[in-house]
Amino acid sequence: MSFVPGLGIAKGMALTLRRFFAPKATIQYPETAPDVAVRFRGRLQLLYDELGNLKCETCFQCAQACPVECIDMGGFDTRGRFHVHWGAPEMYAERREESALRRTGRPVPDPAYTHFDPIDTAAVDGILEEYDFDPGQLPAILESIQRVHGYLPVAALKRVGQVTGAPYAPTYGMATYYRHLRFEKPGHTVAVCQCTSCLVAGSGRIAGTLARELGTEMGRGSAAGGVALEQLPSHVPGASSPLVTLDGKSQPVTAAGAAAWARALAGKGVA
Amino acid sequence: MPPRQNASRPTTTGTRVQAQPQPSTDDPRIMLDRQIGADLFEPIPPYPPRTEREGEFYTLGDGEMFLNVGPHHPATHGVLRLVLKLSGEQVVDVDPVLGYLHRGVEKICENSDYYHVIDQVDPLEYISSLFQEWAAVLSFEKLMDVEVPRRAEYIRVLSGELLRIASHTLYMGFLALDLGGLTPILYGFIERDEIVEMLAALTGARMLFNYFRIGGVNGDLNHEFMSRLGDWMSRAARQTEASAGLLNENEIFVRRTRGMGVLDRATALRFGVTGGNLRATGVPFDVRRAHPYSVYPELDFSIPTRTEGDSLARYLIRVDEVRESIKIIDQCLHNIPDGPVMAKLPRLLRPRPGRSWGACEGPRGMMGVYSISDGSDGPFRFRIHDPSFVNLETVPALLPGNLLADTMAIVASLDPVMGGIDK
Amino acid sequence: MDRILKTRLEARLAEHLRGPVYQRHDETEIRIEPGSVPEVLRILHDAVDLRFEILADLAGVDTGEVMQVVYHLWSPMASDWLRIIADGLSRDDPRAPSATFLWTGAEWLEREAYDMFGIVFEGNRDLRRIFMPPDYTSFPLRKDFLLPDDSARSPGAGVRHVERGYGPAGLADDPAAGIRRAPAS
Amino acid sequence: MRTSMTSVTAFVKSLPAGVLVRLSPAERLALIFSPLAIGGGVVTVLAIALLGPPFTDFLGANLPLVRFAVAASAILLMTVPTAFVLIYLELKVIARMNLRVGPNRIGPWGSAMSVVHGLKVLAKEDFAPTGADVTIFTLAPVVTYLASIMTLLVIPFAPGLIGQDLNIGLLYFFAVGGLTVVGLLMAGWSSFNKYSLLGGLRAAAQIISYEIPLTLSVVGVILLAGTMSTNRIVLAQSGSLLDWFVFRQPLAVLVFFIAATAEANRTPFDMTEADSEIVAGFATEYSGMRFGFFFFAEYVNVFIVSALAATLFFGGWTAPFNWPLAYDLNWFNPWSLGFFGWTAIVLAVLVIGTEFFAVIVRLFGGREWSAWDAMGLGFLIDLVLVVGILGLAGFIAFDWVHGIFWFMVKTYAFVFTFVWMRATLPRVRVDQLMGFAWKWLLPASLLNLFATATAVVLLNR
Repeated sequence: MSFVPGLGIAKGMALTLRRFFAPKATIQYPETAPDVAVRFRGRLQLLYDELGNLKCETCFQCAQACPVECIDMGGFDTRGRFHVHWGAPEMYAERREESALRRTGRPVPDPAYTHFDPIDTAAVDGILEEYDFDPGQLPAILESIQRVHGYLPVAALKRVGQVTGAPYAPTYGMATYYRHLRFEKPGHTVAVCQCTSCLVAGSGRIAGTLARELGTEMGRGSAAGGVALEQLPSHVPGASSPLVTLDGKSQPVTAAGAAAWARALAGKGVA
Repeated sequence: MPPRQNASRPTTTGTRVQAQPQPSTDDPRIMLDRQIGADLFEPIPPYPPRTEREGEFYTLGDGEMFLNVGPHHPATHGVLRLVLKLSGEQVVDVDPVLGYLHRGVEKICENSDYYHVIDQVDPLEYISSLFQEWAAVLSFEKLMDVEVPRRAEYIRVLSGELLRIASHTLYMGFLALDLGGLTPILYGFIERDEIVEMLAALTGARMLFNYFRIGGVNGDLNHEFMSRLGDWMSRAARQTEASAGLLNENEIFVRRTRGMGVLDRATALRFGVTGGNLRATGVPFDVRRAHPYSVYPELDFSIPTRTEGDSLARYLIRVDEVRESIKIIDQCLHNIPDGPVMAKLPRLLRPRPGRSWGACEGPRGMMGVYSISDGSDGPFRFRIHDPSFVNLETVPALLPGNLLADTMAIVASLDPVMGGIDK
Repeated sequence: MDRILKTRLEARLAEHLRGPVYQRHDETEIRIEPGSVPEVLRILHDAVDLRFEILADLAGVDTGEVMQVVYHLWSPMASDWLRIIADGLSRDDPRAPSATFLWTGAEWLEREAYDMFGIVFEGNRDLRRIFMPPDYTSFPLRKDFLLPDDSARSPGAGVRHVERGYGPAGLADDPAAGIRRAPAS
Repeated sequence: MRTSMTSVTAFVKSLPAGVLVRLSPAERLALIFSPLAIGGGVVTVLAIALLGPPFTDFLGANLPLVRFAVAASAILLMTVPTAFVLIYLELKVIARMNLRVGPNRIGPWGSAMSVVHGLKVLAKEDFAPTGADVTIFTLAPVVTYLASIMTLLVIPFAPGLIGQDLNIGLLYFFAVGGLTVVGLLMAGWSSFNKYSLLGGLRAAAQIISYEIPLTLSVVGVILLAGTMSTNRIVLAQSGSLLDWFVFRQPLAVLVFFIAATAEANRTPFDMTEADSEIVAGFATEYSGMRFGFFFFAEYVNVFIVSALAATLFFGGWTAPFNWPLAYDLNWFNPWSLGFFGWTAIVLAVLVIGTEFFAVIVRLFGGREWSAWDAMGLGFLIDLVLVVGILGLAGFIAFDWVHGIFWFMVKTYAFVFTFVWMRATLPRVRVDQLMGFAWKWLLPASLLNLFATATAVVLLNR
């Protein structure tokens, strides 16, 4: 405070008068785009690649990392296998509520399991016991489960998460990472070659007929135990055209007999 | 808890209205309805006093009245509610009522794992969230014996001091706003916006940064941040001085803050006040010097103190601290070493059972975190000590005797942030 | 780690310590009986070679078996944070002496510990709930707290009482239904 | 209204089917409303013919009354646009001082913002809180508004342009202006809200305290001018710049300005509506147009005290220097041109001017201007030019035009200062405010009065 009364006020008035003529700080939003930093992560969005395909692989990492658990996911994974779901109810059931319950020693209700096919968890429990409930041993645990069941049932993965405390998302991610681990009961795969010579021999019509008869689509993953229809990546050297394989073995299928063959395949009860 | 009969309107002076027994009902909701209807126009709680102090407060003396300020008063900071007992315009007593923003963050943190705790504590001190992260991270690092790379420590100091300046400029603006000045708050926001945009280039967010990690920080310095920082540094000192000049010498401002809400040294220590509010009373307690952490021992800066302990001193301490912070940022930019910004850590953190206390100096005082590990992947107990909570506690001691007009000015000079207070 | 502090503490507080002085990083920890809290705090605050003048924090802890009250102190004479754990409060009726006689600021911290854990601090003049509503019945940070059960016990659950209290005009006062008309102005 | 709508509907129904469908919307509108317009015109003409002579006789017999009624209506109507301008000015000036842009979306440079504010206030729900004294609650804004605008009656805007040249003009001003506080007190008391009550009481205390230095500071001017008529005070200052009372009464100007700030409840003395302390003071419980009245009254008050300051100390409508170019336009009789002459002039000025500027725009503007755009712009330029020339001619020729000009310049300089202070200063406290009034302003104004009286006695007599 100066000795001259009112000097401070006068200085302030002078400052505001100077600022009256100074350039303004306002950003006029729709006309001027805001200068958003490259790292800014304030916007949640799904990215598309240059071909217009969704880049999201349904890996759950974002849903798992979300602190307020607001991300709710569903869809097919990249291998087109089955509809998976990660949302608030499961999140609460698996991580928040249960961990709270576990610490109190109360029984844990598990409504999260109802929409998965239940399995007999005795075998899974035995395996986990064997590995000392250690989430560090997950690859070995998953292999053992697959050895027992022939595939990895979702309920078994949930059980693993529930007992060891390993979150579902990394467990699932690990299971999708290794090619030898699978989520479906081993079924039958019919593959149709689409090379030039086979197309000339009618493999296009064969593929259409098979898709219609088997009730599936080209490239679409099969339901558990069903028949999957795929495209052979390349023609097997030395095989005749048109080339159709069943579980890797070539079959004598012609364009005319494809429907009958497909009905026979279904009738044999391989499904 | 017998419900009370409908009190007469308006303010009843004299003794408390005696509770009339009502026919009891089994439904507690109906009971609550009755109680709430009883004193709709008075902030008197509809139940008998729980403690002696509450009973004493809610009994009106001669010529006194209650005034309920908040939780949606235009000048309360956040959702603070103050029940004032007034005699004319003079405050006789005050009862702060908290909890309107209580979210149970401690409980949420106890049910999260260590990685998640960091972004759960962000919205506590929403004006300076990096410091709350810092306290949590300090505590966890001690719990897990993690060595933090020096570059990461420098980046933490750099971003922290930037945010301290942003917080202080906002404080000056809000203090002026509560005294009726319209302009300083906008200058403060302009200043803060530059810093916050800068931090957005570094951390990816403008307010809830979620930037510090156990064992380092999430992401190294980048060109965008550095260029913005360079622009800002070239005019920071001049700009802050100019904006502060609007208030520092203003006779009206000085007359309204000098001698207001005086907190003397002994009282401040007894209340456990920390930060600028304590340094304004003459105690040079600053965690950065009193209990050094990070790379602060290597940096050259001073701890400004004043002895008056009034609102003006608290304000001027902040002005000085802004200058010191600019000095620290300058040194950080010159001394920052190369190297990694994250320590090598496993994906799943399971520290051994133990306890640790981490504290850092936020813009409002000492931010503390006490965490207990039971060997699992999340803290067993996570205790947050917020400086605003203790600073606000002095309000019942500071306000009595002052006028209603000064109530908000004194509260604003203590700089409470309700997000941190209510947890 | 401050070795000198350890020897001083052992010398001054020998008869109160419930275990060895534990030191790790920049923290020194002692355990005492809840009953000896006032005496220990007074010694720590007043002794010329200790001078723990700032109460950094006061926290309640529920370990699942017992309750604790944890104090953190700071002194210009020591380079460590001092942690005092008043251990062994019963979970059924946790009671501890208040620290407000020394630090007025402990009042709200104790109110918070009471609100969250139900620890009763004897000597605190204003021990009421601070965050939770006054009609709340349980203590949320206890380990036996479970959200759906306990919040359902709150009388306010699911009722917008203000609307309910003032029903449409013309309805007679009916205490049984909880409907009351607006008070006459 | 209902009957007219019914007749319109009947008329529409009587039209042959399919007529309306083929017409454009504007044509439909014209078709529907032209009979109404014709009918209305006939009725009006008949009414004028029959009722006109007795009416004009009555008016001619009561000329002072008519003059008063017209002036009062004009003042009443003037307050609303004045308040709009002031509100816009405040929004814009404070924004610029805050390094913001301010309103810029509605109208050119956001100038219609305050109009929209007014419409919003009209559209809002208007309610009285439970427990309020509804009669007084409703009456309070009216009292405040009327009390403040009634003072405009004695403000001389220009030579001859004054509502009523009372010989006790200043006394009237302060007496009626003091009634504002009654409205504020009524509002504060009747709202049944403690904040309102505090605001009302603060208003009463503050305004009554500042009335005294305000009035006393003006007494010096009355002594110098020897009259209380505002018009004659202005006349006493006519002449050169040095005849203004600001140079003879510098202390009084300071006291008057500070007291007027408090009187108009402006920052730094806006105790009555201190939002950080008592929410909105007496206006806390008001909404809708009742709040709008308070709002308008506040801004009209600012205009009034500015106008009074300009009138009393800064020469009112007199120019700061003798106007060198003033000349007489009496040689020119506008009626001599006749109807066709005027039409020709207007057409020539508008059409030729528009074409002229359009050609210039096309020549210098380049290819991006289409012919119609250039015509539009040319018309605008032409219009601005014509209005400017006419205004300048009026300014030179008619004393009331340049009287208004100088009066408004001076008044708005004060208005700008008030807004500027609001943008800069924090609020003083209640007790400091009262202390300042009684300990500093009152002695200062008394000293000024004493010195002036002594000087008048010594120098003149």
